[in-house]
Amino acid sequence: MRSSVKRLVSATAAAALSLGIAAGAQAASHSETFKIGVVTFLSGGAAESFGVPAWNGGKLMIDMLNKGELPAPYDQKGFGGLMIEAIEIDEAGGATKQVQEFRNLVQREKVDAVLGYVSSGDCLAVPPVAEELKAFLVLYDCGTPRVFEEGSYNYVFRTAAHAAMDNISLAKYMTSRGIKVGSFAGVNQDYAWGHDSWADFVASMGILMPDAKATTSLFPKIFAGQYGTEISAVMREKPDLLHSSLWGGDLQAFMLQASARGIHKRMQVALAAGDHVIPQLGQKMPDGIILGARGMNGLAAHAKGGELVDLLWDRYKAEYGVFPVQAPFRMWQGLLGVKTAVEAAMKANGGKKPTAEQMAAAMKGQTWEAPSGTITMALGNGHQAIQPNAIGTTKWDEAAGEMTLVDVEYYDAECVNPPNGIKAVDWIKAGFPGAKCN
Amino acid sequence: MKALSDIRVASLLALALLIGGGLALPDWALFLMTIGLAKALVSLGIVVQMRAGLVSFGQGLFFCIGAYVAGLMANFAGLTDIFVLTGISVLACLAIGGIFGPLLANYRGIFFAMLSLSLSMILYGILSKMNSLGGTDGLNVAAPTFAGYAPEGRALSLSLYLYTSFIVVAIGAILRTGFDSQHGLVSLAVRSNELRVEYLGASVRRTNAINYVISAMLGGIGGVITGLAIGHVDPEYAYWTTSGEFVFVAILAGYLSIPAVFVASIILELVRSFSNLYFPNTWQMVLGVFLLVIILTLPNGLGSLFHRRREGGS
Amino acid sequence: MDLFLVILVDGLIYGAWLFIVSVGLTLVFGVLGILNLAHGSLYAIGAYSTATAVGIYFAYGGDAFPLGSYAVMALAALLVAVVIAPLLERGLLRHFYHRDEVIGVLVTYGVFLILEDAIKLIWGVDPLFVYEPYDLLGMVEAGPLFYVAYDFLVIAVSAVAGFAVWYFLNRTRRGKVMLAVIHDREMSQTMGVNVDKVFLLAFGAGVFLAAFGGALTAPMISVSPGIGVNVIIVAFAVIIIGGLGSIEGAALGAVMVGISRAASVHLMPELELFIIYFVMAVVLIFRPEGIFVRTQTRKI
Amino acid sequence: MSTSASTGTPALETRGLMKSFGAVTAAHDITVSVPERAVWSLIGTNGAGKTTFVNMVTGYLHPDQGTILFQGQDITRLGPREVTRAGICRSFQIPQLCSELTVLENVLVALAIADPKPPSFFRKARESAAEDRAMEILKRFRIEEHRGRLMTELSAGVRKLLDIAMSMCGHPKVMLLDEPTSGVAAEEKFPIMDLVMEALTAENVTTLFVEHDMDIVTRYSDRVLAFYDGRIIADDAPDEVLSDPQVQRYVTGTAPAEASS
Repeated sequence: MRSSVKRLVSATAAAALSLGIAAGAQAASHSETFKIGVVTFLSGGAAESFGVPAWNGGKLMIDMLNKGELPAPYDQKGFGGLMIEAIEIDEAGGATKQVQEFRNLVQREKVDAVLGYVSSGDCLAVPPVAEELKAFLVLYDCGTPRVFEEGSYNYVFRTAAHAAMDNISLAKYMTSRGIKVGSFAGVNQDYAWGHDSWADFVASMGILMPDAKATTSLFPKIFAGQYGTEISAVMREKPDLLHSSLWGGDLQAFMLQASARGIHKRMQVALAAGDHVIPQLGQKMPDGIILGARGMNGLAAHAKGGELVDLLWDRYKAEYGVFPVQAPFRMWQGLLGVKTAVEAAMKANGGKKPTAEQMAAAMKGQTWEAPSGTITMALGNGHQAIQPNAIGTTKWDEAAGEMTLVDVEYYDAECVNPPNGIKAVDWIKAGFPGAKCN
Repeated sequence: MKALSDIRVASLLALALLIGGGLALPDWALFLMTIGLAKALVSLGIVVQMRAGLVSFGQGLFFCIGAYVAGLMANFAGLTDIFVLTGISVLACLAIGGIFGPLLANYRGIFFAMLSLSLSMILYGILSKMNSLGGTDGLNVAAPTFAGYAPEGRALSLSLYLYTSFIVVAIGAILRTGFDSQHGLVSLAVRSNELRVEYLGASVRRTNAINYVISAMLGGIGGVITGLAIGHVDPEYAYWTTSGEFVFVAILAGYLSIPAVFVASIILELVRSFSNLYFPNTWQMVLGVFLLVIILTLPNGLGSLFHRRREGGS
Repeated sequence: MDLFLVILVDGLIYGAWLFIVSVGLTLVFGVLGILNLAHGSLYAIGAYSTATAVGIYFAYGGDAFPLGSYAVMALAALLVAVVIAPLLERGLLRHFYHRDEVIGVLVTYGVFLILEDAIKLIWGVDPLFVYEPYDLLGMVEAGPLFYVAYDFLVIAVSAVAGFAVWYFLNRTRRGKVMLAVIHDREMSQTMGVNVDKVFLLAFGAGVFLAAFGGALTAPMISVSPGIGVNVIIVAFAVIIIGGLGSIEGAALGAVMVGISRAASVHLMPELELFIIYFVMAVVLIFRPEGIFVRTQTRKI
Repeated sequence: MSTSASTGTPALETRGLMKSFGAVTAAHDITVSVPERAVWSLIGTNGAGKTTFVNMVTGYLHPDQGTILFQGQDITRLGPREVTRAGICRSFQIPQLCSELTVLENVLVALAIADPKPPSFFRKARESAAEDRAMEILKRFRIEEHRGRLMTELSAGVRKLLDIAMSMCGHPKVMLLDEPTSGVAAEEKFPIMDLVMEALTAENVTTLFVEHDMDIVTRYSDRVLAFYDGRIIADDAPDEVLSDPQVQRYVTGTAPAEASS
């Protein structure tokens, strides 16, 4: 017989069963640890350049914190004495998946804070949910300025400066190093990051080098891998400067193909976020490439030195056999930011494990010292960090057999970041009013 | 007549189960169920086409349209009423499905699959380019209101879930009657012998086009609910892997049973979510193995477990 | 150098690459009737194996005879085929020949998911580089442009590969048998063709071509996770345009896509993203089953 | 018999049909005029052009030249669906059935489609009225006991009958049967033809059937068209055609006496 009822019952049985299994499987620990969900790319194109190095740095620092191996003011074990327990989630799979996973972290795994998100799409999608769930969320990497320019949140913070800084600094570098730029072209990925970076750079150049004219701007698909045609197009244009915000495998492939065709001999190449491919490319990264690290990270930080930097630098190198690039630095400044907030909150509430509200209150407008310099939650009403930046030029050190950065220019946070309450693009177009440069 | 009342009973039962379950479930599971059911509607659209022997690898197209209708209305028209949004996206998908349906109805098998895929990839491309719509980063969607009622927190997730449950049951009932209707039977005939159907005097193209439009509307509804539940829409909704998952659910469920589609969809959500937690580095592998095992062990899908359509007469 | 020529050269270089990464896909579909979504992963595995093999080659005194690295690349691809093809074909795909084509797509989608993580488990996420073969042949100066000679090698190789496949199918006995299977499986079975063997052979060839595509590409990219994903879609488009199962079609489709893409990058970059689907749509409107169609006649 | 050919407009008429596949001529100047209620048979060796003729009349193939008239109106360019709707139905050498449906469901499909309105999304396919009509039809062809079976479970004879039964659901004016008894066990042939012819004559359907068995030809048809190499080489009453030396040479290959033994 063809009874819908019968079918339906068996169907729900199946559903209930699977749900039951799921519910049974869920973990529910309520010991006095600080549970932190860490979301970053463990697979896909952004894993190698951002996700994995960041999480490597994260694991390293969490371990050091739990052992209390960091120098003051971070010498207290874990977060204010609470052992840190991290749950890692792969960021691959799109914003929809990330919203679901975030809900699971907060509602099912009962984490005390979530630290994560490299993709700007995820950084836009998750905050409203954090707000709805009143969950403490720290965005540690993504670059889009839209997060706090379009929305305002109580429980959401970003401990890394947004991408405008990178391209402003790059433009400033041209002027301060007196690099003659009559025309410039761009090769950026065909998604928000690429488009924003190019727009910021063009705007900055418009203010700083009004005579330089932007010629062709190409937007190859992300993860395209093949850039022959774009390279030809740029070489035909013969601009003085080539701007690119490519990253990861795309940047490595582009540099291999472009340098093989001698593009760097015919024009100045400037990479907004280029530092993180140096360890892999090594000598394949030609000399004289101007590049930034989205903050005073990696080689630039190492060049400046300091107790915290040198300790982490050596431990990371010892642990993973390669020096830390920008991603671990951003993870570190995120973790230290959370630590600072948690411990400030505990000072306020008498040493109890802080609630999300208390952490948020403590995080707001907070300032702390990170390996990448002084981080200040200055923008977005104390929810968006600004940080100093550094741009340098690549030079192969024959003796040491390693790539170094020379002619490094350091920029104060207030010099390359807009003041609170004004959108980055407007600030640039207005000619950087109120910029404090030393 | 008897069968009809039979469906009525089943629907009421289903609704009771869903509501009862919903009240009992923890928040995370409630959300997972909402998403699972909403996405199941899209897969159900593929099942409608599967009954006529076609499998669309591009349902992401309508899933995405539905979601963006919600997103755009919320952002640019300040419209957040879920009933209105659902209505609009159904109409939008009806219109667009009405355009592509007759065109795609000429194609079969892998060509239909790949052509529908490329349609949704074109939408993906266009949306990625539209920086005014947030480009690849997409848009956030305001929480929905229910005819003036604007819940928050648990109340919101619960209302959303209940709304989804009602829609799911209603559509389930409608499609059951549709599957048992003349059109439904002719679709099955098309599946097994197009030539015969033409030689009996019916239009295979028309049958396929109708099914395509139906599945378009289902995709739209699934999209609008998902978009509102997630609170964010981006071009990924139209990406081929998204469509691939809908096909997976449809195949996992098989074309025999409607409840099976919803079960399959929820199971996939569970597997995905837990493999993510327990195997952050190999969750794709887990998903892949799961998929292969299902296809190997249940060639006719879950539906074949609790639905026999082989006693023909009686 | 005049724009038209640049577009032509760029288009051919890209087209050659497209062909080498898609020809295996069309061959496998033609014989096995399975549209292999894991093709991209096989391409990635080919790239990784090449990176490893060539790395070893130069680590153990390959510098004495650098050109040998090209042989190593081919061998690496061959190794991938010999190891993986029997596993997948005997172990999995053979169960689905009688099923709907779309099931085949889904099964290989599962394989794709598995391989993506398997690659990570084997090679980790750190990128590998094998630029030696890329630089070996030096550069070709053309007016304001430099081209890497390797690019032209890719054109040559994919032309040879294409011809080889064509020659095998149309001029050798085994190949003719394979064609027979393509045209009428049942018939050739009744005529005593060992279809199992033919399928394994064809799939092996397909895997080799996929891996070889990866091997050829490895020197010019950073071999890192996710390189396979995007290959699938372009390869699909190419063989849909050319007509599923048609070698000539894949060649023509690849060149069409390559040149139109080059043209759009040079003339109207904002269209680049759509160009491939645009070409596909246009072709399918006029040739619903691709340029080179095998019309299957139905007996009544 | 053949005298009735002159009265009234013919049910089916073809004028100078030409069809060739590459070098092969499948139809050369096929001109016939089939009167109402006639029962003709088409004979000829394989590849003689019989099935091509059937395919052209039913719109599966279009002739390179010539016209096809059904009750006087031109249907040359129509496709299978329109031809069927017009009133010309056919059966198939290899029965075309819906393998995933039961016998009853196959007939229900045929009935649903035969309905002048297109198949409705809201009208139940299995409503009792439809099922009753379907059962009648199955009974008429004596295959009602198979109603719940799938195609794979049916004998060749039952498949042939079901195939024809489905075609009958559209109440055709003209029916073309493509080898109705091929592949059927010898002892079943006559019972099957009896059933089919009874059903057809009951509805006054003009019938053309392709047949290799000369006993069936002589027994059921009142006129025979002998095909050879795409041409009609004989067109007359069965006895005349079968005794025609050309036919004996090219079609039956023997004297009719031996053929019948």
